[in-house]
Amino acid sequence: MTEPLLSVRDLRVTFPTPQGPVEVVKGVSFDLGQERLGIVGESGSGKSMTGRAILRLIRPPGKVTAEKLAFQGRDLLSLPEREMRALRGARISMVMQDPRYSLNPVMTIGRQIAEALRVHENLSRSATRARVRDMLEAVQINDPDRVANMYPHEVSGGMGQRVMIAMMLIPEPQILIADEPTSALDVSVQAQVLDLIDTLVKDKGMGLILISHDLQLVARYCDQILVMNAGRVVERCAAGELDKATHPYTRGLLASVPRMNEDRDTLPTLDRTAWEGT
Amino acid sequence: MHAWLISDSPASRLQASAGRFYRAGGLLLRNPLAVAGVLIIGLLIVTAIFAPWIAPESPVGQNLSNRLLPPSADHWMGTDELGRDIFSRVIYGSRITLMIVALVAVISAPLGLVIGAISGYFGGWTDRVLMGLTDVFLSMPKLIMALAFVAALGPGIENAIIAIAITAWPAYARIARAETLTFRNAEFVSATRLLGASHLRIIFAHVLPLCTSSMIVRVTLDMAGIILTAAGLGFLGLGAQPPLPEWGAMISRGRVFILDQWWVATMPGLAIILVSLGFCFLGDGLRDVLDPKSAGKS
Amino acid sequence: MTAAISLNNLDISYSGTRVVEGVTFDVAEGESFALVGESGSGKSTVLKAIAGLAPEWSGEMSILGQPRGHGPDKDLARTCQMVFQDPYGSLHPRKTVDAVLSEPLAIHGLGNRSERIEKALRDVGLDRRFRFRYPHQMSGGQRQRVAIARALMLEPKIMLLDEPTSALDVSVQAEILNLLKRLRAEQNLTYLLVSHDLPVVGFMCDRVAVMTKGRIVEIAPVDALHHGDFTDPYSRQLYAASGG
Amino acid sequence: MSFNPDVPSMRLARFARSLGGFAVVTALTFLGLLAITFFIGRVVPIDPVLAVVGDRATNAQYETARIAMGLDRPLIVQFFSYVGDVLQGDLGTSVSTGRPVAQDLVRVFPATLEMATIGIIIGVVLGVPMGVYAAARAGSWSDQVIRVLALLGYSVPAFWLGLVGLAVFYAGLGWVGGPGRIDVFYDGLVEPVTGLLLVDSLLDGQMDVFRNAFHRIILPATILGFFSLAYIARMTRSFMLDQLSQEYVTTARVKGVSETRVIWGHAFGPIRVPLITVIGLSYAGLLEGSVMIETVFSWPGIGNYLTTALFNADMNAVLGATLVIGAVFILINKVSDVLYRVLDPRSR
Amino acid sequence: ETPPNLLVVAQNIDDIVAIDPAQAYEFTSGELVTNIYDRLVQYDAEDPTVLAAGLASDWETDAEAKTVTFTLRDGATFHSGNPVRPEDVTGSLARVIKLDLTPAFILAQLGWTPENVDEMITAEGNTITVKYDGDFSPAFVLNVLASRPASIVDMETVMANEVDGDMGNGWLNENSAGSGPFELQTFRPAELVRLKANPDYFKGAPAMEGVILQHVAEAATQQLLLEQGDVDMARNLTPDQIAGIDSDEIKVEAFPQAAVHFLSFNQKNDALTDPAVWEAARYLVDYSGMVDSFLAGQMEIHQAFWPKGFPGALEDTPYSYDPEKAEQILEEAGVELPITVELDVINAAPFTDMAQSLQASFADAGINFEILPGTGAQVITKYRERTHAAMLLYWGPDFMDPHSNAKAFAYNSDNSDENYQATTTWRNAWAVPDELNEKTMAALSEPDADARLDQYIELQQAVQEESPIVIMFQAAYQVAMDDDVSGYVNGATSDFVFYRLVEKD
Ligand SMILES: Nc1ncnc2c1ncn2[C@@H]1O[C@H](COP(=O)(O)OP(=O)(O)OP(=O)(O)O)[C@@H](O)[C@H]1O
Ligand SMILES: Nc1ncnc2c1ncn2[C@@H]1O[C@H](COP(=O)(O)OP(=O)(O)OP(=O)(O)O)[C@@H](O)[C@H]1O
Ligand SMILES: [Mg+2]
Ligand SMILES: [Mg+2]
Repeated sequence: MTEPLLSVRDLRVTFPTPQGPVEVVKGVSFDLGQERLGIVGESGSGKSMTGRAILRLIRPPGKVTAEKLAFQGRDLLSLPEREMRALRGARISMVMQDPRYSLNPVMTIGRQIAEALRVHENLSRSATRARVRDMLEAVQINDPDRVANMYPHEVSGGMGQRVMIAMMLIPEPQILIADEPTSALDVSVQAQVLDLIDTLVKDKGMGLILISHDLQLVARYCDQILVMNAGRVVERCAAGELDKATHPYTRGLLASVPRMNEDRDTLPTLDRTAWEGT
Repeated sequence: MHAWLISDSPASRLQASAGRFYRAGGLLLRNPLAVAGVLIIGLLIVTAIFAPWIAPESPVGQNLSNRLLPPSADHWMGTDELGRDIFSRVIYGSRITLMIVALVAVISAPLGLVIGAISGYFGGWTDRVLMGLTDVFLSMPKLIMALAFVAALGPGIENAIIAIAITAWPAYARIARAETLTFRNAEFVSATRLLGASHLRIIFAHVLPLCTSSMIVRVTLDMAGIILTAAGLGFLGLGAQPPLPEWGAMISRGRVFILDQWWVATMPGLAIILVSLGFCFLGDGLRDVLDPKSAGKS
Repeated sequence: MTAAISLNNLDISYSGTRVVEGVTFDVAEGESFALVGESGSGKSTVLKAIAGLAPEWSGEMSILGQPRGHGPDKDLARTCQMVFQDPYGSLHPRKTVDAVLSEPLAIHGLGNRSERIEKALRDVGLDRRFRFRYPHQMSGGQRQRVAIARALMLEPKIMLLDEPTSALDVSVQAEILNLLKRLRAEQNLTYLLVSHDLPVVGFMCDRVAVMTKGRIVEIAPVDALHHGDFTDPYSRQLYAASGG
Repeated sequence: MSFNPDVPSMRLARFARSLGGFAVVTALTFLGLLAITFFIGRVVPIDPVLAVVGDRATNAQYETARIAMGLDRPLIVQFFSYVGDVLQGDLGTSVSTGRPVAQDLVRVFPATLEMATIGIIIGVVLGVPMGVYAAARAGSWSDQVIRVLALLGYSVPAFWLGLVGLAVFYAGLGWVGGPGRIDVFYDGLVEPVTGLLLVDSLLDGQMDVFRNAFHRIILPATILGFFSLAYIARMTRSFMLDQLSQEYVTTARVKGVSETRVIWGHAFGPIRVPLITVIGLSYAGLLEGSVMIETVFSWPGIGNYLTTALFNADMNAVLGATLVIGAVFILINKVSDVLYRVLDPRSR
Repeated sequence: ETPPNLLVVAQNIDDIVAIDPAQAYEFTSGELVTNIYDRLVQYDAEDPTVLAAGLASDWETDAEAKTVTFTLRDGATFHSGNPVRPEDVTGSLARVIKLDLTPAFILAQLGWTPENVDEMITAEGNTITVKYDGDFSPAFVLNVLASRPASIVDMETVMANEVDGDMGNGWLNENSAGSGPFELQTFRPAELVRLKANPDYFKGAPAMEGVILQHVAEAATQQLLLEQGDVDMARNLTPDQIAGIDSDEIKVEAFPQAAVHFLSFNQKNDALTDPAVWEAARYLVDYSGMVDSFLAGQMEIHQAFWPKGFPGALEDTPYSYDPEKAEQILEEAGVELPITVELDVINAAPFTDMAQSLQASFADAGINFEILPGTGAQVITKYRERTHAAMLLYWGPDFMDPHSNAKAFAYNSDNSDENYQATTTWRNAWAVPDELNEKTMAALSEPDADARLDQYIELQQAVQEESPIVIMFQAAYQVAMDDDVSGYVNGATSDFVFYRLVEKD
């Protein structure tokens, strides 16, 4: 691995609250090359905030600080907003968590995807349309022309997620942050979509950050895994070695998932006193 | 005390609700406009309570030889066409304004709230009938309707207030209905019904409390309009009976002097603007604090 | 022994559109019965109909031998309660836990409120200090415990559970599932559980009914999950997709 | 995802049904409107006969007039005979102007319409960008200035502002024309076609008249505009704040879209719908006629007409004007409904 | 700036209901009728206190035969170009009686009814003979014939526009058909009246080519318009505004008016029936306080029912503000105090101010007024029904004869509820003593002019001394106008407002 695409050191995100400032990301560090990094952790552990902080999407009064936050050696935190905009989408893009709220309700899906393309590339109308169409097909949407003319409320949650992915992949970014990209998909479509992303990583050398709380899924699709809890990375390991994880939190998470052929009488639960949690 | 109030595991109902108010109050006080609003309304209330001690003269005492004097050390806001001290009248007028505000808030907000909640909760024909009625009231010009009611009920500030209250409820009913619709199918309503609760209980104990915060916001914002409607009635010569120092009536009477004795109409006008602004500020602040949708935004 | 819940040829519609057709099953007293199936197949609808929240139904329905009427009623409340899917939506946002839990007592005129509430909180494993908190001061798992406590206030025999853990993440899900299991053992409750998560069903239930498109296609003992011996093609498909 | 392609005939049937329903609801609303107005009018302690016969008429004259006005009949009969007349297009005769109400309304309503329209245009053209700007810079000093300005619009008594405006801009600076719709010596130069002086004078090519009328309408319309601006800017700001905190706005930013486009191209889209309601309500409010502005500016509009009529218990005029205002209200509501459908794909 | 040949007047004209002389009964419509129509005899612009020749060049009265014979002027024409014929005169007068609209009662006093009117008024050649029925002083009869409803309309034009037997009433309310100095060009209610000069007027064409009455309700707005020079004349300024005018280009002219302002007590209210209360009230009005302040220039102290400046007026003002005396009167009579009653008042300046002043001064003696402001129509409605307690109002004569007011203030022969009368006495339920009633009727028929006036003085004294009516003021009318306007004539009532002689230089 040469110079990493993205390098994060001691990333912190703080929100002021009536009870004083609250750190929701407490010093996260990692490097991302042309590889697949998974971030897992329970709800509220700061996964999404980490992703957003990288793109500088934390809105005031939230504050982001980091010892280092560099994309291909360029410091993202000090970049002027205009250059940051050029970077967003084209170089780093992010699949947002909830497609129901993350798509503009009064714009057709086609236009929203086309916009992502048009912001960064100057293409003719027909070329744009063709690209949009191809992209929709690539994310397993059967009737791309029809779907392109639909509004977000007309598509199901699963379709919305695929549209979101299409929109973020169309400018061919170098890094894709995917925040729970497949939670609304049924099992078979989920596999196809993740395979598509996988291909892009392999062929185009894209870096991927896959955020999820589904441990099995992350283990299957990633190279490296970060386990987050309460804003901290509590464990990092190679994907294959997830079942050898040592941190009690990780072990607890793994154990508390019921199995199909369940024979335990009670499920083991996390003993939150074992580490300082919320 | 502070710790007791902000505790996130209160030990009693009292502490829980005190804490809620404390937190909301704290948020409110961190909002500069809201603070301005609170101060102005506080001033209004204090003025109204202590009017006899603040006002240098009687609000009705005439002195025809002191007519239309400009503001001076003796008469801070000058005197009016009957030689009365405008400052004293404005001070006493705060009582009437406060009464208008309080009574309208007590009459029309609850009326609108209940009608809207019933309409939204039951839906169907109840909704259609009640909303039809609301629409009818809504599509009548407000001031005209108030005028008609005042004319029908007879002059007098109480009747004017009732008239204004009657014109003000439809807007609240609309809001309450819209809000009720958003959670009439909420699971907590279903859950309560499963516990065997009656419709009335659900409406009054569950639905109404949820509408109140946006209603309070709306009512405070509308207060400006209500004060102005009252002033409008005064402008048209209805509403308060002379010599009551009602601000609208004062402006109305002063308007013929506006070119030569500007203070007669302007001083009560400024009082109206100040108090209206106070309510607007407070309402805006409350919206920031209470309205969950916009919470956290300035 | 009479069945706790007995449905016979139940059809349910929403404003004229029929969404559930010919559902028939019995749940024995003390049994834990699961309804699984794809999204939109009518699982929740069946529960709602039993609870009286979906009044447009025809067929026969009885609870502990008593035929059901069409609306929610006070008597039913004492025998049968429901826990909803969304812990965020099922608690009134402006009421403390204490207020939520005392409401059923007030409706039914039961005394000893304070003790009962404390006991309920203990039962669902919530500390006393939660008693005067508002929902927004609690996590999803804690809220779901409150919802369960509310359902238990009237000491019902039957609990209708509509995806009680699907909005929670795995670590919390485990806690709630354990809790439900424990309560059932302690209070000899009958469960009718809706879920689309087969492993959860495997952990919780004795029998499982598979629904698709408003119909029950198969009722099987829970062992079927261990071996995957379903007969209906849809059930097999569901089993396969769930990684079985 | 299933689609239910509308069969044309079905769509037509649905349309007809919705139209029928609309007609019934509208008719009932009107009836309610009339009934309430009518009965209020009848309990008002003002004797409508007096306006006709004057205060010194003899008893015989008084009785004759009362019977001629139909006031001897039971209230309910009076009401239904009134409704019957209205259905035949007869709004009756105003006792305070002595003319047919319909003719009066044709005269006074355009005056209000003209002023209200310019007012709302000012309110929208300035208020919407102000609200959007304030929301985009929430918390900044410009936001605070806009907020306070908007709140002032809620708080200033209209008649006071009107008089001060006249004193400053007309008498003091001479920037605008005085009260009234037009200089009296331009009066009658253009043939009323629409009743809107600005339009009529343009149609007629009389630029002098147009300029004069414009000079006179601009101040009252601006004051009305200020009030609607206040409301519109406030609501725009708050809608916009809602939208700007939505996830899809972040999505747009993730795509690298410029801030201007994020605001106008994305966040503004969904607020058009509620904004239309706000603007519609505000416009309807202006079309009721502001009695106070109309009085101060000697504007022969419907607000003034209605008030005068009410003061004389001139029920035909009151009912007629209420009908017009109610119709405007319903019309505007309907138009915003239609715009809703056009602008918000979710409501189609 | 206004054009030199056009007079622009800012005025509140929203009182106009009808402008047909047979129906017109409002102040502003009276002005219009005066300027558009002529009567046989009329009070005219040159001197509005003198009865002058109108369309009749000559007339003779015969008290014995109860007739007046008029000779019609030669060469007078209507605006339409039609000559003024004797048929127009008889037709116009008969029309008023037959239509029987409000002002008809003025003419009907002469004993005319729809049945007999065609016999009572007859034409022969160039003369018109008018008969009347009743013991009337000829002066009274002529005054009646000079009143507003006696205006002569162009019967040919009017009847051509008859609709449903309305004798052209509908048409005449939107158009004019007169012979006067001006012709109605435009009338838009509560907006504008435009009059066009009649170049062929028999007394000579008016100097102005036209007069425009622009409706401006706000007094402050009127002032602005006048100061800007956008109108030549402002008709409704308040005394304080007038006092504040300091421009050289604006002058103010004052015209005494016939209207008297009074405070009256409804005798149906028990607390107000004691004559001691009536008398005390006369000492509780701060006459000079008001007249020297907010009424300055707008009213004069006047305490009798017939306005001064007119023959027969009683000009004594024996009462002044004297609260001690009032208290003494009340005490001596043993009146139970305090008295608290409602005082109805029209909610406009200066009435509310007057009411507040009365409220303050009466309160000292233990008579408390609760002021009930209302619209004019509201107040009158209550007054008609006799449900008020105290009333602050004014009265203007219907026509310029003392009887018009004597009947209103000193005559009430039947105080029963059924016998509705539009008089101040009946409306306040004051049963006038028989002696006074008889005196009123005697004065009406007194043929000797001077003796007649003396009788009216006596009547006024009686009412001044003992009646539940406290007459306080006589109105004056102040008109502010551009300095270069001259020749505006404003007589004692709105029937005597003349634009004919106005000039601008
Ligand atoms: N505006 C804010 N102010 C204060 N705290 C916030 C704000 N936004 C988010 N947080 C807190 O930040 C923490 C991390 O949130 P984040 O969205 O990153 O969680 P997550 O790991 O993505 O969870 P999930 O799996 O539910 O998406 C949460 O505890 C949340 O409550
Ligand atoms: N209130 C309602 N009005 C009309 N149709 C409804 C209503 N609620 C549900 N439906 C429809 O009834 C069908 C069954 O819905 P139901 O909620 O029972 O499904 P479910 O099996 O619980 O699905 P999920 O797993 O998504 O909760 C669906 O097609 C749904 O669209
Ligand atoms: Mg997240
Ligand atoms: Mg469901």
